[in-house]
Amino acid sequence: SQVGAESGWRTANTSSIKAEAAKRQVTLRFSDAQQKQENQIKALRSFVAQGVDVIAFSPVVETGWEPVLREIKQAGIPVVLTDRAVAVSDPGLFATFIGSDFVEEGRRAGRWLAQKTGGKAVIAELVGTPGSAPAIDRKKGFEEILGAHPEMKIVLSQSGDFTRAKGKEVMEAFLKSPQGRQVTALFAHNDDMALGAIQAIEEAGLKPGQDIIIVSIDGVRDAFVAMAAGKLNCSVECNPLIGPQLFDLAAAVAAGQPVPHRVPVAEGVYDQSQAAAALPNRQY
Amino acid sequence: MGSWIHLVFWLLFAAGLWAARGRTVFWPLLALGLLLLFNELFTPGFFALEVRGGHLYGTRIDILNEGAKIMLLGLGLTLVIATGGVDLSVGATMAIAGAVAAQALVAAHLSPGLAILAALVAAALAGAWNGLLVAVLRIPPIVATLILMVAGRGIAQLITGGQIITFADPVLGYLGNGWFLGLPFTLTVVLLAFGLTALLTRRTALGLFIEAIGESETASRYTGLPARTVKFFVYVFSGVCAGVAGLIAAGNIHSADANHAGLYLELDAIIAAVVGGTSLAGGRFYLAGALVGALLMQTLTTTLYALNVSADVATVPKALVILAACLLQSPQFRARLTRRKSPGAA
Amino acid sequence: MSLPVLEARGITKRFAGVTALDGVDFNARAGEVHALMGENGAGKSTLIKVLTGAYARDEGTVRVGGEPIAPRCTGDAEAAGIATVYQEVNLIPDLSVAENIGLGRQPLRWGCIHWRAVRDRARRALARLGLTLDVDQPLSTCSIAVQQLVAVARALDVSARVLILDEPTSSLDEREVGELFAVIRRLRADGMAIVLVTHFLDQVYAISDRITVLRNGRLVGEFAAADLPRLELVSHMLGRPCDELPAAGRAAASLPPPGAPLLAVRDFGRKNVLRPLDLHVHAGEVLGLAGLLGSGRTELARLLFGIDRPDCGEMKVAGHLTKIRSPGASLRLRFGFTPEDRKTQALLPNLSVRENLIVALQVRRGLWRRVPRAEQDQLTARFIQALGIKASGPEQAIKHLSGGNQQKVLLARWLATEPRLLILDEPTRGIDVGAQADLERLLAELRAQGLALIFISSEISELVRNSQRIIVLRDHAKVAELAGGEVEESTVMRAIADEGGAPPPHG
Amino acid sequence: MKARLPQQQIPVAASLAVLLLLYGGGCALFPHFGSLRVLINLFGDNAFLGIAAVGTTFVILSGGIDLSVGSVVAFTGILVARLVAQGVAPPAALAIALLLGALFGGLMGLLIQAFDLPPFLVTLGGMFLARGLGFMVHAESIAITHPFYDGFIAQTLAIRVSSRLSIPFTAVCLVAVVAGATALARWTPFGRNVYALGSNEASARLMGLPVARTKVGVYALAGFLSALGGCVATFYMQSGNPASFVGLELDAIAAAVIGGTILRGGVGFIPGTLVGVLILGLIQTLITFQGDLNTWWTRIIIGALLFLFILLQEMISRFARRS
Ligand SMILES: Nc1ncnc2c1ncn2[C@@H]1O[C@H](COP(=O)(O)OP(=O)(O)OP(=O)(O)O)[C@@H](O)[C@H]1O
Ligand SMILES: Nc1ncnc2c1ncn2[C@@H]1O[C@H](COP(=O)(O)OP(=O)(O)OP(=O)(O)O)[C@@H](O)[C@H]1O
Ligand SMILES: [Mg+2]
Ligand SMILES: [Mg+2]
Repeated sequence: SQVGAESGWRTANTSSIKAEAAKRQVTLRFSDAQQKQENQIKALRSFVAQGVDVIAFSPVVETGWEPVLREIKQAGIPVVLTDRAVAVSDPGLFATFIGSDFVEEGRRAGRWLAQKTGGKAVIAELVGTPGSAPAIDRKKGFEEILGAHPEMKIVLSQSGDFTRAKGKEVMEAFLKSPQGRQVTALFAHNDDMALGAIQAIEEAGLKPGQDIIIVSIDGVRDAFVAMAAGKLNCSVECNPLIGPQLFDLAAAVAAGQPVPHRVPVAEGVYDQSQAAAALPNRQY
Repeated sequence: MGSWIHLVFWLLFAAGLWAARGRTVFWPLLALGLLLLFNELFTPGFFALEVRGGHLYGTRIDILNEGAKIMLLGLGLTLVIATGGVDLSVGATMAIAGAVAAQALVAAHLSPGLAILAALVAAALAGAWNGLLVAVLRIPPIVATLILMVAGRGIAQLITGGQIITFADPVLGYLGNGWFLGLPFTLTVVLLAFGLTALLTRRTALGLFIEAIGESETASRYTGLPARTVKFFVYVFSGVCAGVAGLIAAGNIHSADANHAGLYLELDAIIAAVVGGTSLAGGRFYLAGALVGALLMQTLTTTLYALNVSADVATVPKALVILAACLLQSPQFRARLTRRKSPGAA
Repeated sequence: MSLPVLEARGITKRFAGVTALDGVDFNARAGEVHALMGENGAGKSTLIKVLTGAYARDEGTVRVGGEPIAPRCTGDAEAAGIATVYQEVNLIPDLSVAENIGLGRQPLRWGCIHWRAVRDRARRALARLGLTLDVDQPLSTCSIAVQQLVAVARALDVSARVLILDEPTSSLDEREVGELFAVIRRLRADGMAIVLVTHFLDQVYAISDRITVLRNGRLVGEFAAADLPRLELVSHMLGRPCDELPAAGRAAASLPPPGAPLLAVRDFGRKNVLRPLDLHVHAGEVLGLAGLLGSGRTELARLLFGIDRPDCGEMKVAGHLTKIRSPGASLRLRFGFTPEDRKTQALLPNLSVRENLIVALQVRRGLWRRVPRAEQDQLTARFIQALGIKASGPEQAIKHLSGGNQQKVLLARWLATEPRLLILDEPTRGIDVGAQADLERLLAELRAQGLALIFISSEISELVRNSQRIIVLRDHAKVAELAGGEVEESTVMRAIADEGGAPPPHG
Repeated sequence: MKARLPQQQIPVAASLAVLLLLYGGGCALFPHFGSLRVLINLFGDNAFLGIAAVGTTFVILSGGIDLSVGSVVAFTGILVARLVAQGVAPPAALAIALLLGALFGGLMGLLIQAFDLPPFLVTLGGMFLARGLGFMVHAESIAITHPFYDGFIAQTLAIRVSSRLSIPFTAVCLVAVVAGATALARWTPFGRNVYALGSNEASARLMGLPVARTKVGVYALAGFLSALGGCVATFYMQSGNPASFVGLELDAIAAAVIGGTILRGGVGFIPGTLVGVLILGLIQTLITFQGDLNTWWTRIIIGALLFLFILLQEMISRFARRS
């Protein structure tokens, strides 16, 4: 059960899983939750009714899975979480979790920025959709690093809803506020918002990437284009291509083999120096 | 130089209020004035206005630019609402228009003019679909347009393959981002659309027909009025307005984001139309009111960004402003206010 | 003279721009029927609404049984013992007949509505008016006349001291008026005070003991009915001496014009609605449609105007075979139609008198050729003047006009299109004597100008006065066609009443 | 003699026919579709929507509209979760939430009534307000871990069918609310006044009905039922999340309308709303059973099915009316 298709990232994630299923000739029952938890719960329960062998899903939010996971466990179906974790009292309710660590992504972005600016920055932050797990965790990780650098401060922080349009609109407003004029760095919770903000910065007559250092998360193709053009400074990768890993795990779980409870995904941090070289290889 | 600009701005605003006195548009305009006054007093940097790169630059300009989409949707919705209907699908239609234009440019390598045309045709078709359901099949508008609200975004995503399609076309970019006479080009688009709509409704009998249908469809039909045709047209019109808004949205960020373009904007546009004085029950409509209503909504959004109000709770002030704006319009409320103020005088 | 049960002193009511009532006194006494008279827009309905708390009064006092009351809603007035039937049916169309009678005072059993009791009570209330209907049918499926009776039944169902009836008879036929009056007489004998508004002078004199006349929101005077000659009453209402109204020029005397009829239908009908019939009407002729309630007159009019589609028969307009598929098509043929239920089928309530008046003309001109504003204003001014429409101005919302004046605007709506054929379904409903005479004069004038008219009315005398020919309908079928000397009240009545033995229709 | 308003019941009957048709179709197409579990899920999964939709139905019957439903459901959820997390006993927390919901609705009704404001705007304001208040209660989702939830509601109150299958308490709540609301609408003066108000407010006023009281009452009832929906949602997910249930109000309105309630007010039937909810739920179930749709095809198919439903309902209604 997938969250939705709210971004190119998510779409790449879906196609990776679907392609792998086709390659392995596994019957995949795919369900899209339109970003609503209640839809996802319905889908999970319907999977139980259909008597599937393994259930994999990317939870929309962390909480609220206790009853349905218990029901799935009762039905004897193993669960693999992808991409996002859940908060449950009994970790035995799911077999394993494969996916990125959003907090760590926030930390990486923070570390990179601290290094780039020598620990001195006036920061504007474009937050993701309020209440969403990546928005909460990325902020948490980033602020953790700032705690160690007293001269790095966030002076403006607003939600850009993970979209380009909102990212641009909010950045426009930022640039006109008194604090906004002193901003030297921008942290965006995803690339799309950063790409929107870049346009706003250019329209204000400033040079993105120079006057304002920009770091964001995801590593989508357009971000690499922007890095290659010198407008974006750094993108922390969040790898959606987990299809192969996921099906390895699912097969193991279904066969009853022991699996680690937490499987990380291989991810990197890219800046302008690597962008041009990496661009041709980006799949999403 | 700041201060004389303020003075001129407020003088103009006051003149506008004076001109609008006794008319329906007065009350939303007053609400807008109060909100702007609040900003003048409490929001630092809100009223700064300067010339940068050969055009005006400042928050008020942003409001005009970003508000263009709501104003355009508001125009279309005002007519729809006046017939007693509603169109929930305008946000999805925006996404379709943007997606069509982007793919026409990127995948089909069409010229920008053709891309724009294709997008508008797609939007008109979306509107025609709504019109068909409402006017011909007589499905209640809220449900009829809900269908396209859900499916339309899917269609837009189908067109873009779920990806954000980025393009570099200068014409479309100009539409969303360009400057004309020192002001955002979107403002020109809005004024053109407004002028055309006003001309169309007030210089022909369309306005009367729409209001008659909204007042009583039965009575209109008994008078021989082509109620279905008018209703159909109104939805097509709303679709086209949404199409233009969708092109602006895509042009503004040089990309088509099928998943987010115009998301929840239908609500803002409905609020704009209703705050502007048009009743959801149908009947009398106020185009200028819708524009003012849209500006009110956009000013509010921008104010909240500027005040750095956390997005989680930003809906609370939004709620309060909406309630205040509709209270201001309520004769009962105004009567109560004046009664309380002047017991001695009366 | 008994003491007044209801006593109103110095009632003043102002609306934005109009003083609808100006220091009016009014009394209703136990055991009397008190008629409230006045032209359209004189303030009768407003006075009633003030008495019952539907409007808040600006000045004045109201006492019931000596106690001052200040009803803030109609429920308060009902509790004080005032039961009211308002002008225009004010009931709930989507609910059943039984429920409309019982609403707000349903008998409960175990905390739940006792539906059987509700229905029984409704049946009993209707039976008092000599009416038996299926009380479970939604009110909206009843004809406007039945709805009016249901409203009366609802008012009779409360044990009140004062019963107010605002034009309860405007769409009733003679038999029903008779039933209603019998009930009123019984109530009067029981000591109830009854206030009656009607524009039918015959009815006023048939039943009232006392008459109060209003003119332009002012009290003209209170009179004992026996001491007030008809002519004097009318001149009080109009505020000028007058000749006997209506000017009874018998229309039937003139011969039908020769040549092809403007409209002729043959075997024209619709399943379950109207048995196939033949009908024709010439230019310069008034064709009357007579029949009891629900006899199918309205259905016939709707079919002729293209609101409903016939499923058999053919139609010829000026000799040419034509198919009318919609009101729009009829309009292009220069037909016009004023429906009987003006509230839901004709009014555009929030639009101005001007807009209501020119809308049909505009439809005829089409979307692109907007009637210029100057022409609109001029037309409006002309008809306000010609029909004596009382409004604060052409821009007043039509919903704020009195019922009779609304009707005049709706008539003007069609006259403005200069029609060839006008179908009038109960056009005199709620129109005052003066206006009724004006209307009849107008009809005669229009006819002289070569207009063809189809005229539906429940008032047979009116029908006879104005029609050259009369078609009588019963049970959704044509049962008689009367022309020339046959156009007589007695003949019409006999044709309506005749069981089966009616002469075969010729046409 | 039995009560019957056949004309007005036709749309409901048509919806029911379409529902059965679709259910039959699903059973024929997919294995397991006809299983009892799917049927139980249909009720249990859509309970909160159904309960909220009943409230919406009342408001629509009264001639108004309520857009605050989704936000109030979310607000209730996060409030209950927060209260429980702070040590308030769950029954008390639920009671507080229900009270607040009724109060919130009543307040909106009061504004609508006293100042004659458009319900659309007032409840839209309510929607924004409740959403923001939810985030103020707590900005992130909170899990509810309490024996009352884990044991009492999830285990004790559920009706066991077999060792692996039980009817959840949420489904029971849904059925109970629909039954209660049907009675309220049909058998009490309040219910009838709601119909009268929606059919013709001016007439209702002249008939001496308590218009003001009924109007405020209807919104209070809707607020209460939204809050109840929120409580049931916490049973369902054992958590509260201020960001959840966006757009639920539209589903509720759609359910009511599909169930035969007419948007201008005055005509409708509460069990029809249940049918509407089940139809919406069935569409989703069908899509999960199909199991190979991506986001956009999911959306397009939901739209198409919705359209098909409405069209079928229209056609059946027209056909029934003619014969
Ligand atoms: N709500 C209102 N707002 C403004 N004016 C009103 C309103 N109601 C009535 N009037 C005006 O008050 C005057 C009296 O109207 P009213 O309805 O009492 O007349 P009436 O005597 O009942 O006439 P009719 O015989 O035609 O029913 C009219 O001029 C009318 O235009
Ligand atoms: N627009 C309409 N829609 C549905 N039913 C209607 C409509 N108009 C009339 N009817 C119904 O048709 C039936 C026949 O009544 P109709 O109005 O034709 O009789 P009528 O001879 O005109 O008598 P009257 O008008 O005095 O009641 C009535 O029950 C009426 O309710
Ligand atoms: Mg009157
Ligand atoms: Mg009739």
